[in-house]
Amino acid sequence: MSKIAVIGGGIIGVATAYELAKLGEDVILFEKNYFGSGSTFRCATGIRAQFTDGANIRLMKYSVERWERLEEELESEIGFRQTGYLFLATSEEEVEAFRANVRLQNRFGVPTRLIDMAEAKEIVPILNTEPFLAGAWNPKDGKANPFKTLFAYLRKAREMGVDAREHTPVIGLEREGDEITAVKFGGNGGMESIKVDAVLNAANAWAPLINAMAGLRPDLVPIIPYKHQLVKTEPLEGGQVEPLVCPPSWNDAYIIQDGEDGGIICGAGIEHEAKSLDDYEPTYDFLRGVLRYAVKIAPPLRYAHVVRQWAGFYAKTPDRNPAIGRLLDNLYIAAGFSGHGFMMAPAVAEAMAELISKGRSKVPLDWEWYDPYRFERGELRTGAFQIG
Amino acid sequence: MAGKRIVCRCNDVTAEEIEALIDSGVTDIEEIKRLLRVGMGPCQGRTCLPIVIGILARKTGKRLEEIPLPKARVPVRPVRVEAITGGADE
Amino acid sequence: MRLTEHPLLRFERGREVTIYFNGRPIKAYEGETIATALHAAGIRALNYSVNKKRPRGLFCAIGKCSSCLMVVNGIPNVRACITPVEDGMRIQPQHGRARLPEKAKPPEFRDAKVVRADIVIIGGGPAGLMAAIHAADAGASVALLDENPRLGGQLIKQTHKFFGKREQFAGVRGVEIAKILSEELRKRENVQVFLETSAVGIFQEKDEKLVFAVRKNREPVEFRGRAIIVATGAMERSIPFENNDLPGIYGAGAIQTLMNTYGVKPGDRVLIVGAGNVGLILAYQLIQAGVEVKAIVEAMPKVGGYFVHAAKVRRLGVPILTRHTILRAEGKERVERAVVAQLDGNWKPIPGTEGTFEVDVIALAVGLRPSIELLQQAGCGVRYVRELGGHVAVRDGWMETTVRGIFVAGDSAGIEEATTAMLEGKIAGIAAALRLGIAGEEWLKEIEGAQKALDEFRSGPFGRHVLEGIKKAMVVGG
Amino acid sequence: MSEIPDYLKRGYITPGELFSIIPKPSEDRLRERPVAVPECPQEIPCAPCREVCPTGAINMPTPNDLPVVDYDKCIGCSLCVQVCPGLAFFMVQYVGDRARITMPHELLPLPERGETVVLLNRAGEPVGRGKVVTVVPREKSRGDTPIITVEVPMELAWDVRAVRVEG
Repeated sequence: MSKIAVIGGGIIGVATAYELAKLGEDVILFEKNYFGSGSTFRCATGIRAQFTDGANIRLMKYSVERWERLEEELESEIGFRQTGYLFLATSEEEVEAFRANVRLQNRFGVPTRLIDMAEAKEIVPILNTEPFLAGAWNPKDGKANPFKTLFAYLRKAREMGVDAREHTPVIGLEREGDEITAVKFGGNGGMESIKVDAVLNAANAWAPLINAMAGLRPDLVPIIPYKHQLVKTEPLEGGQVEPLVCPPSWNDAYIIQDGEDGGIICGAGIEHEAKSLDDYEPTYDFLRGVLRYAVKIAPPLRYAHVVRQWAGFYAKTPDRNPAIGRLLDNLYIAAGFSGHGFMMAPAVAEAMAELISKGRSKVPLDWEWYDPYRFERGELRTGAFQIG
Repeated sequence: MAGKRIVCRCNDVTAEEIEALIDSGVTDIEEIKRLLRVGMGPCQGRTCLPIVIGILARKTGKRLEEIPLPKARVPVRPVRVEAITGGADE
Repeated sequence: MRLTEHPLLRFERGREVTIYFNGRPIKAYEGETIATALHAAGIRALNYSVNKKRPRGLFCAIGKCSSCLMVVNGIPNVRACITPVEDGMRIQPQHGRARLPEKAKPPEFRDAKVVRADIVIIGGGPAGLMAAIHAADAGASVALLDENPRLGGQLIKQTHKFFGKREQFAGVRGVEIAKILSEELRKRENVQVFLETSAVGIFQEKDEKLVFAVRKNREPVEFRGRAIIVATGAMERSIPFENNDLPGIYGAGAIQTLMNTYGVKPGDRVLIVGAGNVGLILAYQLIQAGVEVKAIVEAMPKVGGYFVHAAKVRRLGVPILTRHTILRAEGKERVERAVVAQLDGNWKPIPGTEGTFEVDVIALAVGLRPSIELLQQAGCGVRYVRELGGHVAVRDGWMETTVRGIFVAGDSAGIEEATTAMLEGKIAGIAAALRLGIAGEEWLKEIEGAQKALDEFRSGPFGRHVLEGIKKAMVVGG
Repeated sequence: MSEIPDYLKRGYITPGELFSIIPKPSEDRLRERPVAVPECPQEIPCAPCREVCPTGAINMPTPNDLPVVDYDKCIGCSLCVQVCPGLAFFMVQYVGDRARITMPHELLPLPERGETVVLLNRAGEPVGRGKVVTVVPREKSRGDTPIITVEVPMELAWDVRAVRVEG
């Protein structure tokens, strides 16, 4: 049994801590704020396998299969529902591109298909069919409750002995050669240190700071926090916008009904580089902008009341694919999820735990594709489509 | 009707439910808020959050000063979408 | 239920219209809200809650608590307490979460109206009005916005005469002070007033401060200025007791709105919870409106408000039960009775002391807390200060918060009185004009004068308590 | 806790408590002409009574001090009863075997001169009946508060502080 430190109490860190405990490891988990406070609790809840490259499609197909069994495994209700993702095309060229994506996804066993607007209207009763030509529809995509999911993982992890600490920032790493030997952390007024056998950097937007503590260049894994904002309406009855609905050509705007309270979450690619790692200030341009897209997608939304606008980070890498793998002999990273951490968590956590514990994993995760050293080598992947 | 001490009207959360969650070890106001959805309904926490903070202080022995007030967000009151986009019918 | 005569107030009602509740025609008057008209017709349950399907009614009457959501003309989640009636309106109780209407066209987007001023003042109560008057006199252009159809804030519901000195309107009724200040304001040409306009967010855009607001929940308005004064007043607290959500349990302010703004009796027999000034004044106002007040219960061992307010209602026969609390409300779709009990030294109800009051209204007057949402949203530092009623913005002697150019005044800076709100408003208004370099140095004297008046007002035992709080809320010190 | 005066526990003050705080006017003075008696035992920031008094009979160094009436200077004009925001001023006069109490009355209906009304003590209990001898309606009141004077049996002079009009 090894002592493994997981840094970052978001969904990736918590889920990996759980998976490591399942493999019999002795895990200590550090979160500088409260669990989920970084990106997880600010996400748009969506889960999809409709990506445009093989690596992400394969990973997400596996992840969705894990999601399907997660409630049972964690013995908690997590609000996972396969309500689908519906992408909408506004031009013939886009319909063609959708067609190609559908073929690619089908090849990996993802049941996406092209649908006409009559069918789309049945799926989304308040949809404005007029501007759109066709939809790419995968009924297996879906959503889950980030709060309940994170706490379900956390509860199980703790039951299995994980020492999960919130409000406990990591303030230093001790390194000898290519090995991290100890983690220094703050807490109730003092500094403590603990000897470790391995460390996982699951700090997402904060990951470069952790890498720097390990003596690595912060831009070795270049992760830049972008404010991704959301606006949510007050609770509504379900069944009006159950899937995530997105016309990508409208600045990646999307709407999705919260599986919990039925409030409609509205997002768009109106992004701003965060001024700092605590810059969660929502912006006025987003508020006006996103709602103009949203009411064009679903006009009855004009009568809904907005109750909340908030920002979270898309911790973006240059190719918007995460960095997953080994950085030093016993320092690992799973960060830079560029908006996909929540949906990928079940698969990535399992793969990462197996890598740390056994040196290899049976999860269909393309290690080379997500290699954290690819940026240094200048090998960028084709940008992953980034709708949450 | 069975007696209920309602703290959050929007999501029908009772004082008993909040106390039970705190007893189960969840003592961060942000976590309580999200797990029970108190303060996340259309009233935006106006009525309930001070009560939750009071219960939390009493159960954990903390002073009220020590419990941070969850952030208020835009819009500070519920607003029609069309009042933001402009173009509502007169 | 409608009041036709009142010892102090006169009600001018608008044109008679008809609205339909579940298809049933109900008489209403233009200018009143849906909730008011339904209340006057004896309707208490306005919706049924999302999970537990509990009946809910009016509670805050100012559009904040979301207890009165109804379906109006097919559109859900309409706040009946702030939505004015229109002839022919079709109104239904909402059952839990509702659906949007399926058919609608996207709106024809129109850009927000832009209003520019040196100083944007949010809130037209005593603090905001005084801030506007003095900022304008100091030479600043001012835009003042308020959610309500009338200026004056809570003053327009206050029929009692205010304390203090005569130069601070002592001996004048709140309703009259509201009129005097509004008239003063309207004399000033460099002030623009926007009613029925709610500020929904503050954004910093380069050197400009943007207050994004909506008018009548329909029209966006951008107020662009260099300084902002937040004078948004207070919100009522609630307390948990069994069935505290039954229709007929109202915040004290809601009852004042029904009774003093719209001339509708809240019910026939009332139990008041809380013997602070709000509870005591409410009791007196209820008696003036011809409503029977069965008792006032107060958990503290003494009357929390001014003794003279207590004496006024006591001699009209209202018992004040100190060291008592409400245990539960009872009733099916509305309050039918209230059960109270005596408290021991540890605030625990003493078994066997329960007593029942047959009432149709329970009024909660358990305290106010500052409305700081906008300040908090704008990034101003806040602290919990018990003496000021809850979380307040950290500020300096000029009422400037930790965000430069954002000032605070009145109850939103700490629960106190209209008199102090007016003085703080004056300070904030002048200070903002000074900070912007608009007012000359001669205005410093005016600030000092107002500070001196505040010190004098706060030199008694009530004020000393507040002063303790203000020390904690100051930028330096805390 | 022991410092809480009883009047704050029950919401009204007894004559005994009141006259431990302010002096009681002498019987001679009470028979001479009406005299203002403030029932204002708590330091609150309020000064209109002092500001309105034409003879400077109300002693109150700062607005937070208690009003103390110099009964010799008081001319019995009732302006303080009219303006007091707390409705805490009363006037008392002894006339023969009766006492006349002047008090604010901000309720409907306003009794008419000569009307018999139910007399209420400070706890709101009916203690007898008395006749209204003067009425100053709101329009004529300096303080926007109607005031009335009722004649009560002498033994109720220090009890009656409100009336109920039975109409």
